[in-house]
Amino acid sequence: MFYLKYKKHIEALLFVSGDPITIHKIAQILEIPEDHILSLMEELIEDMAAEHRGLTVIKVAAGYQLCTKPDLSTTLEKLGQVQDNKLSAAAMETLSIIAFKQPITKIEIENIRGVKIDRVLTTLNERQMIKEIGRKETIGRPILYGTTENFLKCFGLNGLQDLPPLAELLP
Amino acid sequence: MFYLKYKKHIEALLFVSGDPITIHKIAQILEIPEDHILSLMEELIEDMAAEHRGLTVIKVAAGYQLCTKPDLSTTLEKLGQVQDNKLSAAAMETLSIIAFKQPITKIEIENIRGVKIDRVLTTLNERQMIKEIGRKETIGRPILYGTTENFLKCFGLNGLQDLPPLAELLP
Amino acid sequence: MTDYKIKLEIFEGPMDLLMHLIEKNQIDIYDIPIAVVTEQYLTYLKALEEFNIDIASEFLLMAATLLQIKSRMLLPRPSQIVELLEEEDPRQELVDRLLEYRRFKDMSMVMDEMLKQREHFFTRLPEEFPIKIPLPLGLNINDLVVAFAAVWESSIDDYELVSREEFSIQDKMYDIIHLLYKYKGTIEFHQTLIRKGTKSEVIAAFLALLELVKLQRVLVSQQQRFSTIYITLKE
Repeated sequence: MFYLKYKKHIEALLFVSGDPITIHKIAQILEIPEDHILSLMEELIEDMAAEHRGLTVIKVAAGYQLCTKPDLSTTLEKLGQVQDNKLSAAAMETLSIIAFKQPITKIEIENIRGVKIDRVLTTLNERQMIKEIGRKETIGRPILYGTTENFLKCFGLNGLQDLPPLAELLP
Repeated sequence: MFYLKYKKHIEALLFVSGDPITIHKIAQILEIPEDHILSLMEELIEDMAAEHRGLTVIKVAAGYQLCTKPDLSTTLEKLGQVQDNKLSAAAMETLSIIAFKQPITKIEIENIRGVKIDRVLTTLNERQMIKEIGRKETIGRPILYGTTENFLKCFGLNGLQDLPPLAELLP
Repeated sequence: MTDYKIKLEIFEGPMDLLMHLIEKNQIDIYDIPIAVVTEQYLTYLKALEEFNIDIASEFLLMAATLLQIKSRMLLPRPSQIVELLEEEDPRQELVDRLLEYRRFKDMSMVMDEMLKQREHFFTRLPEEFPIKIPLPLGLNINDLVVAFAAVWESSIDDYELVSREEFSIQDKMYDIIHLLYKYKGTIEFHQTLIRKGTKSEVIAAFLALLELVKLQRVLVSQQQRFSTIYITLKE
Protein backbone atom coordinates (compact mmCIF):
# COMPACT_ATOMS: atom_id res chain seq x y z
CA MET A 1 0.00 0.00 0.00
CA PHE A 2 1.21 3.42 -0.96
CA TYR A 3 0.31 4.93 2.38
CA LEU A 4 2.22 2.32 4.38
CA LYS A 5 5.03 4.75 5.05
CA TYR A 6 2.63 6.75 7.19
CA LYS A 7 2.33 4.04 9.83
CA LYS A 8 5.24 5.48 11.78
CA HIS A 9 3.62 8.91 11.68
CA ILE A 10 0.52 7.50 13.29
CA GLU A 11 2.52 5.75 15.98
CA ALA A 12 4.37 8.99 16.72
CA LEU A 13 1.18 11.08 16.71
CA LEU A 14 -0.49 8.71 19.17
CA PHE A 15 2.60 8.89 21.38
CA VAL A 16 2.84 12.69 21.43
CA SER A 17 -0.88 13.29 21.72
CA GLY A 18 -1.20 11.23 24.90
CA ASP A 19 -4.93 11.86 24.88
CA PRO A 20 -7.18 9.96 22.47
CA ILE A 21 -6.96 11.24 18.92
CA THR A 22 -9.56 10.81 16.17
CA ILE A 23 -9.06 9.28 12.75
CA HIS A 24 -10.37 12.57 11.38
CA LYS A 25 -7.65 14.59 13.10
CA ILE A 26 -4.89 12.24 11.97
CA ALA A 27 -6.20 12.38 8.41
CA GLN A 28 -6.15 16.15 8.59
CA ILE A 29 -2.58 16.28 9.80
CA LEU A 30 -1.20 13.69 7.39
CA GLU A 31 -3.40 14.87 4.52
CA ILE A 32 -4.42 11.39 3.42
CA PRO A 33 -7.93 9.86 3.25
CA GLU A 34 -9.58 8.69 6.48
CA ASP A 35 -10.17 5.11 5.31
CA HIS A 36 -6.46 4.71 4.76
CA ILE A 37 -5.77 5.98 8.24
CA LEU A 38 -8.24 3.48 9.60
CA SER A 39 -6.56 0.51 7.91
CA LEU A 40 -3.13 1.75 8.96
CA MET A 41 -4.43 2.01 12.53
CA GLU A 42 -5.67 -1.59 12.35
CA GLU A 43 -2.28 -2.71 11.12
CA LEU A 44 -0.60 -0.82 13.91
CA ILE A 45 -2.81 -2.52 16.48
CA GLU A 46 -1.98 -5.89 14.93
CA ASP A 47 1.77 -5.13 15.06
CA MET A 48 1.46 -4.26 18.72
CA ALA A 49 -0.39 -7.48 19.48
CA ALA A 50 2.97 -9.26 19.06
CA GLU A 51 4.11 -10.90 22.27
CA HIS A 52 7.28 -8.82 22.64
CA ARG A 53 5.52 -5.45 22.43
CA GLY A 54 4.56 -3.63 25.63
CA LEU A 55 2.25 -1.04 24.13
CA THR A 56 -1.11 -1.23 22.45
CA VAL A 57 -3.71 1.07 20.95
CA ILE A 58 -7.19 1.14 22.41
CA LYS A 59 -10.32 2.59 20.90
CA VAL A 60 -12.17 4.83 23.28
CA ALA A 61 -15.08 7.19 22.79
CA ALA A 62 -12.89 10.10 21.81
CA GLY A 63 -10.71 8.17 19.35
CA TYR A 64 -7.59 6.05 19.55
CA GLN A 65 -5.12 6.11 22.40
CA LEU A 66 -1.68 4.60 22.88
CA CYS A 67 -1.29 2.82 26.19
CA THR A 68 0.49 -0.04 27.91
CA LYS A 69 -0.83 -3.59 27.79
CA PRO A 70 -3.09 -4.37 30.73
CA ASP A 71 -1.12 -7.41 31.93
CA LEU A 72 1.88 -5.19 32.67
CA SER A 73 0.13 -2.99 35.22
CA THR A 74 1.61 -4.74 38.27
CA THR A 75 5.11 -4.06 36.99
CA LEU A 76 4.34 -0.48 36.05
CA GLU A 77 2.88 0.40 39.41
CA LYS A 78 6.27 -0.28 40.95
CA LEU A 79 7.49 2.89 39.26
CA GLY A 80 5.55 4.87 41.83
CA GLN A 81 6.88 2.95 44.77
CA VAL A 82 9.62 3.96 47.06
CA GLN A 83 11.98 1.08 46.58
CA ASP A 84 13.91 1.37 49.80
CA ASN A 85 12.38 -0.97 52.32
CA LYS A 86 15.03 -0.74 55.00
CA LEU A 87 15.00 1.43 58.08
CA SER A 88 18.00 3.67 58.72
CA ALA A 89 19.96 3.36 61.96
CA ALA A 90 18.51 6.70 63.10
CA ALA A 91 14.98 5.52 62.35
CA MET A 92 15.60 2.26 64.20
CA GLU A 93 16.89 4.06 67.29
CA THR A 94 13.92 6.39 67.38
CA LEU A 95 11.54 3.50 66.77
CA SER A 96 13.06 1.55 69.66
CA ILE A 97 12.58 4.49 72.02
CA ILE A 98 8.96 4.85 70.95
CA ALA A 99 8.38 1.11 71.24
CA PHE A 100 9.72 0.84 74.79
CA LYS A 101 8.68 4.21 76.17
CA GLN A 102 5.31 4.77 74.54
CA PRO A 103 3.32 6.96 74.90
CA ILE A 104 6.09 9.51 74.40
CA THR A 105 6.41 13.02 72.99
CA LYS A 106 8.83 14.27 70.35
CA ILE A 107 10.71 16.41 72.88
CA GLU A 108 11.15 13.46 75.20
CA ILE A 109 12.61 11.37 72.38
CA GLU A 110 14.87 14.24 71.36
CA ASN A 111 16.11 14.52 74.92
CA ILE A 112 17.10 10.88 74.89
CA ARG A 113 18.64 10.86 71.42
CA GLY A 114 20.19 14.31 71.73
CA VAL A 115 19.21 15.28 68.18
CA LYS A 116 16.23 16.72 66.33
CA ILE A 117 14.06 13.94 65.01
CA ASP A 118 11.39 15.65 62.86
CA ARG A 119 12.54 13.97 59.64
CA VAL A 120 12.83 10.54 61.23
CA LEU A 121 9.33 10.86 62.68
CA THR A 122 7.96 11.69 59.24
CA THR A 123 9.68 8.62 57.78
CA LEU A 124 8.41 6.32 60.53
CA ASN A 125 4.93 7.74 60.02
CA GLU A 126 5.06 7.19 56.25
CA ARG A 127 6.31 3.68 56.79
CA GLN A 128 3.34 3.13 59.10
CA MET A 129 5.52 2.14 62.04
CA ILE A 130 4.25 4.82 64.44
CA LYS A 131 1.13 6.89 64.94
CA GLU A 132 -0.25 9.62 67.14
CA ILE A 133 -2.01 8.08 70.10
CA GLY A 134 -3.06 11.16 72.02
CA ARG A 135 -1.95 14.40 73.61
CA LYS A 136 0.06 14.93 76.75
CA GLU A 137 -1.75 17.14 79.27
CA THR A 138 1.07 19.62 79.73
CA ILE A 139 1.92 22.99 78.24
CA GLY A 140 1.32 23.02 74.52
CA ARG A 141 -0.43 19.64 74.68
CA PRO A 142 2.30 17.86 72.68
CA ILE A 143 1.48 14.83 70.53
CA LEU A 144 2.10 11.44 72.08
CA TYR A 145 3.50 8.76 69.78
CA GLY A 146 3.10 5.01 69.89
CA THR A 147 3.64 2.03 67.63
CA THR A 148 1.14 0.64 65.10
CA GLU A 149 -0.33 -2.72 64.15
CA ASN A 150 2.08 -2.77 61.21
CA PHE A 151 4.95 -2.35 63.65
CA LEU A 152 3.91 -5.56 65.39
CA LYS A 153 3.50 -7.29 62.05
CA CYS A 154 6.93 -6.25 60.75
CA PHE A 155 8.68 -7.37 63.94
CA GLY A 156 6.68 -10.57 64.18
CA LEU A 157 5.10 -9.65 67.52
CA ASN A 158 1.67 -10.64 68.74
CA GLY A 159 1.40 -7.61 70.93
CA LEU A 160 3.45 -5.09 72.85
CA GLN A 161 3.61 -7.53 75.75
CA ASP A 162 5.96 -9.62 73.57
CA LEU A 163 8.62 -6.92 73.75
CA PRO A 164 11.37 -7.96 76.14
CA PRO A 165 10.99 -6.21 79.53
CA LEU A 166 13.06 -3.06 79.82
CA ALA A 167 14.40 -4.02 83.24
CA GLU A 168 16.32 -6.88 81.69
CA LEU A 169 17.88 -4.57 79.13
CA LEU A 170 19.06 -1.84 81.38
CA PRO A 171 21.84 -2.06 83.89
CA MET B 1 17.40 -15.67 25.89
CA PHE B 2 15.38 -16.43 28.97
CA TYR B 3 14.80 -12.79 29.73
CA LEU B 4 13.46 -12.00 26.27
CA LYS B 5 9.92 -11.91 27.60
CA TYR B 6 10.85 -8.80 29.56
CA LYS B 7 11.36 -6.68 26.44
CA LYS B 8 7.73 -5.63 26.53
CA HIS B 9 8.05 -4.63 30.16
CA ILE B 10 10.91 -2.33 29.27
CA GLU B 11 8.96 -0.75 26.43
CA ALA B 12 6.02 -0.17 28.74
CA LEU B 13 8.20 1.21 31.55
CA LEU B 14 9.85 3.66 29.15
CA PHE B 15 6.40 4.75 27.98
CA VAL B 16 4.96 5.26 31.43
CA SER B 17 8.06 6.87 32.88
CA GLY B 18 8.17 9.63 30.24
CA ASP B 19 11.36 10.95 31.76
CA PRO B 20 14.68 9.19 31.28
CA ILE B 21 14.90 6.03 33.35
CA THR B 22 18.10 4.28 34.37
CA ILE B 23 19.06 0.67 33.70
CA HIS B 24 19.49 0.34 37.46
CA LYS B 25 15.90 1.37 38.17
CA ILE B 26 14.50 -0.96 35.50
CA ALA B 27 16.58 -3.81 36.90
CA GLN B 28 15.24 -3.08 40.38
CA ILE B 29 11.64 -3.12 39.21
CA LEU B 30 11.91 -6.21 37.03
CA GLU B 31 14.26 -7.94 39.45
CA ILE B 32 16.62 -9.19 36.75
CA PRO B 33 20.34 -8.40 36.33
CA GLU B 34 21.39 -5.06 34.87
CA ASP B 35 23.44 -6.51 32.02
CA HIS B 36 20.36 -8.33 30.76
CA ILE B 37 18.37 -5.10 30.86
CA LEU B 38 21.12 -3.43 28.87
CA SER B 39 21.06 -6.05 26.10
CA LEU B 40 17.26 -6.02 26.02
CA MET B 41 17.40 -2.23 25.71
CA GLU B 42 19.78 -2.54 22.78
CA GLU B 43 17.43 -5.00 21.11
CA LEU B 44 14.53 -2.66 21.69
CA ILE B 45 16.41 0.21 20.08
CA GLU B 46 17.23 -2.03 17.13
CA ASP B 47 13.58 -3.07 16.75
CA MET B 48 12.59 0.57 16.70
CA ALA B 49 15.13 1.39 14.03
CA ALA B 50 12.80 -0.41 11.57
CA GLU B 51 11.46 1.92 8.91
CA HIS B 52 7.81 1.53 9.87
CA ARG B 53 8.32 2.46 13.54
CA GLY B 54 7.76 6.05 14.67
CA LEU B 55 9.40 5.85 18.08
CA THR B 56 12.95 5.43 19.25
CA VAL B 57 14.90 5.31 22.50
CA ILE B 58 17.64 7.84 23.21
CA LYS B 59 20.29 7.78 25.88
CA VAL B 60 20.09 10.99 27.88
CA ALA B 61 20.75 12.26 31.39
CA ALA B 62 22.30 8.95 32.43
CA GLY B 63 19.14 7.09 31.46
CA TYR B 64 17.00 5.99 28.53
CA GLN B 65 14.03 7.90 27.21
CA LEU B 66 11.32 6.94 24.74
CA CYS B 67 10.70 9.61 22.10
CA THR B 68 9.60 10.09 18.52
CA LYS B 69 12.00 9.86 15.60
CA PRO B 70 13.47 13.27 14.69
CA ASP B 71 12.41 13.15 11.03
CA LEU B 72 8.75 13.18 12.10
CA SER B 73 8.93 16.50 13.93
CA THR B 74 7.35 18.52 11.10
CA THR B 75 4.28 16.29 11.22
CA LEU B 76 4.09 16.29 15.00
CA GLU B 77 4.28 20.05 15.25
CA LYS B 78 0.92 20.15 13.50
CA LEU B 79 -0.64 18.61 16.60
CA GLY B 80 -0.16 21.99 18.20
CA GLN B 81 0.94 20.49 21.47
CA VAL B 82 4.50 21.53 21.09
CA GLN B 83 5.81 23.46 24.02
CA ASP B 84 7.87 26.46 23.22
CA ASN B 85 11.04 25.95 25.15
CA LYS B 86 13.10 28.68 23.55
CA LEU B 87 15.45 30.53 25.84
CA SER B 88 16.31 34.19 25.36
CA ALA B 89 19.84 35.11 24.32
CA ALA B 90 20.45 36.46 27.81
CA ALA B 91 19.22 33.24 29.40
CA MET B 92 21.29 31.12 27.05
CA GLU B 93 24.46 33.13 27.72
CA THR B 94 23.93 32.83 31.46
CA LEU B 95 23.14 29.14 31.18
CA SER B 96 26.29 28.46 29.16
CA ILE B 97 28.39 30.21 31.81
CA ILE B 98 26.77 28.18 34.58
CA ALA B 99 27.14 24.94 32.60
CA PHE B 100 30.87 25.38 32.15
CA LYS B 101 31.82 27.19 35.33
CA GLN B 102 29.65 25.43 37.89
CA PRO B 103 29.61 25.77 40.83
CA ILE B 104 29.44 29.54 40.31
CA THR B 105 27.92 32.48 42.16
CA LYS B 106 25.62 35.18 40.77
CA ILE B 107 28.30 37.86 41.14
CA GLU B 108 30.82 35.77 39.21
CA ILE B 109 28.36 35.35 36.35
CA GLU B 110 27.53 39.06 36.43
CA ASN B 111 31.23 39.87 36.18
CA ILE B 112 31.51 37.86 32.98
CA ARG B 113 28.29 39.11 31.39
CA GLY B 114 28.65 42.68 32.63
CA VAL B 115 24.96 42.93 33.57
CA LYS B 116 22.66 42.13 36.47
CA ILE B 117 21.17 38.69 36.02
CA ASP B 118 18.55 38.35 38.78
CA ARG B 119 15.65 38.03 36.35
CA VAL B 120 17.45 35.58 34.10
CA LEU B 121 18.35 33.41 37.10
CA THR B 122 14.69 33.32 38.12
CA THR B 123 13.70 32.24 34.62
CA LEU B 124 16.35 29.52 34.47
CA ASN B 125 15.26 28.34 37.88
CA GLU B 126 11.60 28.22 36.84
CA ARG B 127 12.53 26.29 33.72
CA GLN B 128 14.41 23.89 36.00
CA MET B 129 17.62 24.39 34.08
CA ILE B 130 19.64 25.43 37.12
CA LYS B 131 19.55 24.87 40.85
CA GLU B 132 21.33 25.90 44.00
CA ILE B 133 24.07 23.40 44.70
CA GLY B 134 25.60 24.90 47.81
CA ARG B 135 27.14 27.97 49.36
CA LYS B 136 30.52 29.50 48.67
CA GLU B 137 32.63 29.77 51.81
CA THR B 138 33.34 33.48 51.45
CA ILE B 139 31.83 36.59 52.98
CA GLY B 140 28.05 36.45 52.81
CA ARG B 141 28.15 32.76 51.86
CA PRO B 142 26.69 33.42 48.38
CA ILE B 143 24.62 30.74 46.66
CA LEU B 144 26.45 28.50 44.20
CA TYR B 145 24.55 27.53 41.06
CA GLY B 146 24.81 24.45 38.88
CA THR B 147 22.81 22.74 36.14
CA THR B 148 20.03 20.18 36.68
CA GLU B 149 19.03 16.80 35.30
CA ASN B 150 16.42 18.62 33.29
CA PHE B 151 19.17 20.69 31.70
CA LEU B 152 20.84 17.51 30.44
CA LYS B 153 17.49 16.24 29.19
CA CYS B 154 16.64 19.43 27.31
CA PHE B 155 20.01 19.56 25.60
CA GLY B 156 20.07 15.84 24.86
CA LEU B 157 23.20 15.33 26.95
CA ASN B 158 24.07 12.17 28.76
CA GLY B 159 26.23 14.09 31.23
CA LEU B 160 28.17 17.32 31.57
CA GLN B 161 31.17 15.64 29.91
CA ASP B 162 29.13 15.61 26.68
CA LEU B 163 29.17 19.42 26.44
CA PRO B 164 31.27 20.63 23.51
CA PRO B 165 34.73 21.63 24.75
CA LEU B 166 34.95 25.32 25.54
CA ALA B 167 38.62 25.47 24.54
CA GLU B 168 37.76 24.89 20.87
CA LEU B 169 35.94 28.18 20.79
CA LEU B 170 38.94 30.14 21.91
CA PRO B 171 40.38 32.55 19.37
CA MET C 1 17.56 57.21 14.58
CA THR C 2 15.49 54.04 14.35
CA ASP C 3 18.82 52.31 13.97
CA TYR C 4 19.55 52.99 17.63
CA LYS C 5 16.20 51.73 18.71
CA ILE C 6 16.91 48.39 17.10
CA LYS C 7 20.31 48.23 18.71
CA LEU C 8 18.87 49.06 22.06
CA GLU C 9 16.71 45.99 21.94
CA ILE C 10 19.58 43.79 20.97
CA PHE C 11 22.29 44.67 23.45
CA GLU C 12 22.24 42.60 26.59
CA GLY C 13 24.68 44.86 28.37
CA PRO C 14 27.88 46.86 28.00
CA MET C 15 29.91 43.78 27.04
CA ASP C 16 27.46 42.96 24.29
CA LEU C 17 27.57 46.55 23.03
CA LEU C 18 31.37 46.59 23.06
CA MET C 19 31.58 43.30 21.18
CA HIS C 20 29.20 44.75 18.61
CA LEU C 21 31.36 47.87 18.15
CA ILE C 22 34.49 45.75 17.80
CA GLU C 23 32.91 43.48 15.22
CA LYS C 24 31.28 46.34 13.33
CA ASN C 25 34.60 48.16 13.00
CA GLN C 26 36.48 44.93 12.34
CA ILE C 27 38.82 45.73 15.18
CA ASP C 28 41.58 43.40 16.33
CA ILE C 29 40.46 42.58 19.85
CA TYR C 30 44.12 42.49 20.98
CA ASP C 31 44.72 46.03 19.79
CA ILE C 32 41.57 48.02 20.44
CA PRO C 33 41.70 51.69 19.32
CA ILE C 34 40.29 52.76 22.64
CA ALA C 35 39.58 56.39 21.66
CA VAL C 36 37.42 55.36 18.70
CA VAL C 37 35.53 52.69 20.60
CA THR C 38 34.96 54.99 23.57
CA GLU C 39 33.56 57.68 21.32
CA GLN C 40 31.15 55.29 19.63
CA TYR C 41 30.15 53.81 22.95
CA LEU C 42 29.32 57.25 24.35
CA THR C 43 27.42 58.17 21.18
CA TYR C 44 25.21 55.18 21.73
CA LEU C 45 24.52 56.13 25.34
CA LYS C 46 23.73 59.66 24.21
CA ALA C 47 21.24 58.29 21.71
CA LEU C 48 19.57 56.38 24.51
CA GLU C 49 19.29 59.60 26.47
CA GLU C 50 17.68 61.35 23.52
CA PHE C 51 15.00 58.72 23.58
CA ASN C 52 14.53 59.33 27.27
CA ILE C 53 15.51 55.79 28.04
CA ASP C 54 16.98 55.07 31.43
CA ILE C 55 20.52 53.90 31.02
CA ALA C 56 21.31 50.94 33.23
CA SER C 57 24.12 51.62 35.69
CA GLU C 58 26.30 48.91 34.21
CA PHE C 59 26.45 50.85 30.91
CA LEU C 60 27.61 53.93 32.80
CA LEU C 61 30.17 51.94 34.74
CA MET C 62 31.65 50.65 31.49
CA ALA C 63 31.72 54.20 30.10
CA ALA C 64 33.76 55.26 33.11
CA THR C 65 36.11 52.30 32.62
CA LEU C 66 36.62 53.17 28.96
CA LEU C 67 37.36 56.81 29.78
CA GLN C 68 39.81 55.75 32.44
CA ILE C 69 41.66 53.44 30.05
CA LYS C 70 41.69 56.20 27.45
CA SER C 71 43.30 58.66 29.86
CA ARG C 72 45.85 56.08 30.98
CA MET C 73 46.76 55.48 27.34
CA LEU C 74 47.43 59.21 26.96
CA LEU C 75 49.87 59.34 29.84
CA PRO C 76 53.48 59.62 28.73
CA ARG C 77 55.17 56.25 28.90
CA PRO C 78 58.70 55.48 29.96
CA SER C 79 60.90 55.21 26.91
CA GLN C 80 62.93 52.30 28.23
CA ILE C 81 61.95 49.13 26.40
CA VAL C 82 62.51 46.97 29.46
CA GLU C 83 60.08 48.99 31.49
CA LEU C 84 57.58 48.95 28.65
CA LEU C 85 57.61 45.17 28.72
CA GLU C 86 56.95 45.11 32.40
CA GLU C 87 54.16 47.62 32.41
CA GLU C 88 50.78 46.18 31.63
CA ASP C 89 48.77 47.59 28.77
CA PRO C 90 45.89 49.60 30.32
CA ARG C 91 43.55 47.72 27.97
CA GLN C 92 44.61 44.27 29.18
CA GLU C 93 41.90 43.73 31.77
CA LEU C 94 39.17 44.85 29.40
CA VAL C 95 40.50 42.59 26.64
CA ASP C 96 40.55 39.62 29.02
CA ARG C 97 36.97 40.30 29.99
CA LEU C 98 35.89 40.66 26.37
CA LEU C 99 37.59 37.41 25.40
CA GLU C 100 35.93 35.59 28.28
CA TYR C 101 32.59 37.09 27.37
CA ARG C 102 32.99 36.17 23.70
CA ARG C 103 33.80 32.57 24.60
CA PHE C 104 30.48 32.19 26.36
CA LYS C 105 28.56 34.16 23.77
CA ASP C 106 29.86 31.75 21.13
CA MET C 107 29.11 28.80 23.38
CA SER C 108 25.56 30.04 23.89
CA MET C 109 25.06 29.92 20.12
CA VAL C 110 26.36 26.34 20.05
CA MET C 111 24.02 25.41 22.89
CA ASP C 112 21.11 27.14 21.19
CA GLU C 113 21.72 24.90 18.19
CA MET C 114 21.83 21.83 20.48
CA LEU C 115 18.49 22.82 21.93
CA LYS C 116 17.02 23.18 18.43
CA GLN C 117 18.29 19.73 17.44
CA ARG C 118 16.80 18.26 20.54
CA GLU C 119 13.42 19.82 19.79
CA HIS C 120 12.96 17.32 16.97
CA PHE C 121 12.59 14.56 19.55
CA PHE C 122 9.18 14.57 21.17
CA THR C 123 8.69 12.96 24.55
CA ARG C 124 5.78 12.23 26.81
CA LEU C 125 4.92 13.55 30.23
CA PRO C 126 5.45 11.01 32.99
CA GLU C 127 2.43 9.03 34.07
CA GLU C 128 1.39 9.87 37.61
CA PHE C 129 1.26 6.97 39.99
CA PRO C 130 0.09 7.24 43.56
CA ILE C 131 3.17 6.80 45.71
CA LYS C 132 3.06 3.60 47.65
CA ILE C 133 5.50 3.10 50.45
CA PRO C 134 6.08 -0.56 51.22
CA LEU C 135 6.41 -1.76 54.79
CA PRO C 136 9.99 -2.25 55.88
CA LEU C 137 11.34 -5.77 55.47
CA GLY C 138 13.76 -7.93 57.38
CA LEU C 139 13.10 -6.43 60.79
CA ASN C 140 14.05 -8.34 63.86
CA ILE C 141 13.17 -7.74 67.49
CA ASN C 142 16.85 -8.06 68.41
CA ASP C 143 17.70 -5.08 66.20
CA LEU C 144 15.16 -3.06 68.10
CA VAL C 145 16.51 -4.10 71.49
CA VAL C 146 20.10 -3.45 70.46
CA ALA C 147 19.18 -0.04 69.10
CA PHE C 148 17.40 0.88 72.29
CA ALA C 149 20.17 -0.34 74.57
CA ALA C 150 22.70 1.65 72.56
CA VAL C 151 20.76 4.88 72.59
CA TRP C 152 19.82 4.51 76.25
CA GLU C 153 23.40 4.00 77.36
CA SER C 154 24.68 6.92 75.34
CA SER C 155 21.99 9.19 76.74
CA ILE C 156 22.97 8.22 80.29
CA ASP C 157 26.55 9.15 79.47
CA ASP C 158 25.35 12.53 78.29
CA TYR C 159 23.77 13.27 81.61
CA GLU C 160 26.91 12.32 83.43
CA LEU C 161 29.15 14.47 81.32
CA VAL C 162 27.05 17.59 81.05
CA SER C 163 25.48 19.09 84.12
CA ARG C 164 21.95 20.20 83.49
CA GLU C 165 21.50 23.91 83.38
CA GLU C 166 18.15 24.24 81.70
CA PHE C 167 15.12 25.07 83.74
CA SER C 168 11.92 23.50 82.63
CA ILE C 169 9.02 25.88 82.31
CA GLN C 170 6.89 23.46 84.25
CA ASP C 171 9.28 23.51 87.24
CA LYS C 172 9.24 27.27 87.10
CA MET C 173 5.44 27.34 87.14
CA TYR C 174 5.49 25.24 90.33
CA ASP C 175 8.11 27.63 91.77
CA ILE C 176 5.93 30.64 91.12
CA ILE C 177 2.75 29.11 92.53
CA HIS C 178 4.65 27.86 95.56
CA LEU C 179 6.14 31.31 96.19
CA LEU C 180 2.76 32.97 95.77
CA TYR C 181 1.26 30.75 98.48
CA LYS C 182 4.28 31.38 100.68
CA TYR C 183 4.09 35.19 100.34
CA LYS C 184 0.33 35.44 100.72
CA GLY C 185 -0.55 35.86 97.09
CA THR C 186 1.78 38.58 95.79
CA ILE C 187 5.41 38.51 94.79
CA GLU C 188 7.75 40.54 92.61
CA PHE C 189 9.06 38.98 89.40
CA HIS C 190 12.70 38.93 90.50
CA GLN C 191 11.70 36.82 93.50
CA THR C 192 10.99 33.94 91.13
CA LEU C 193 14.70 33.63 90.36
CA ILE C 194 15.46 31.34 93.26
CA ARG C 195 17.83 28.88 91.66
CA LYS C 196 20.88 30.07 89.76
CA GLY C 197 19.72 33.46 88.58
CA THR C 198 21.14 32.76 85.13
CA LYS C 199 19.77 34.07 81.87
CA SER C 200 18.14 30.73 81.11
CA GLU C 201 16.34 30.85 84.47
CA VAL C 202 15.02 34.32 83.69
CA ILE C 203 13.74 33.10 80.34
CA ALA C 204 12.14 30.00 81.89
CA ALA C 205 10.56 32.13 84.61
CA PHE C 206 9.19 34.59 82.11
CA LEU C 207 7.73 31.85 79.88
CA ALA C 208 6.26 30.16 82.97
CA LEU C 209 4.68 33.45 83.95
CA LEU C 210 3.14 33.87 80.50
CA GLU C 211 1.78 30.35 80.74
CA LEU C 212 0.24 31.03 84.17
CA VAL C 213 -1.37 34.20 82.82
CA LYS C 214 -2.76 32.23 79.92
CA LEU C 215 -4.13 29.62 82.33
CA GLN C 216 -5.59 32.53 84.35
CA ARG C 217 -3.84 31.44 87.52
CA VAL C 218 -2.10 34.76 88.13
CA LEU C 219 -2.43 38.45 87.40
CA VAL C 220 0.53 40.55 86.38
CA SER C 221 0.80 44.27 87.01
CA GLN C 222 3.35 46.96 86.44
CA GLN C 223 2.98 50.67 87.31
CA GLN C 224 5.20 51.99 84.55
CA ARG C 225 7.82 50.81 82.11
CA PHE C 226 10.87 49.19 83.72
CA SER C 227 9.31 49.32 87.18
CA THR C 228 8.81 46.20 89.28
CA ILE C 229 6.51 43.52 87.91
CA TYR C 230 4.08 42.22 90.55
CA ILE C 231 2.56 38.79 90.30
CA THR C 232 -0.72 38.18 92.10
CA LEU C 233 -2.41 34.84 92.67
CA LYS C 234 -5.88 34.69 91.21
CA GLU C 235 -8.34 32.77 93.33
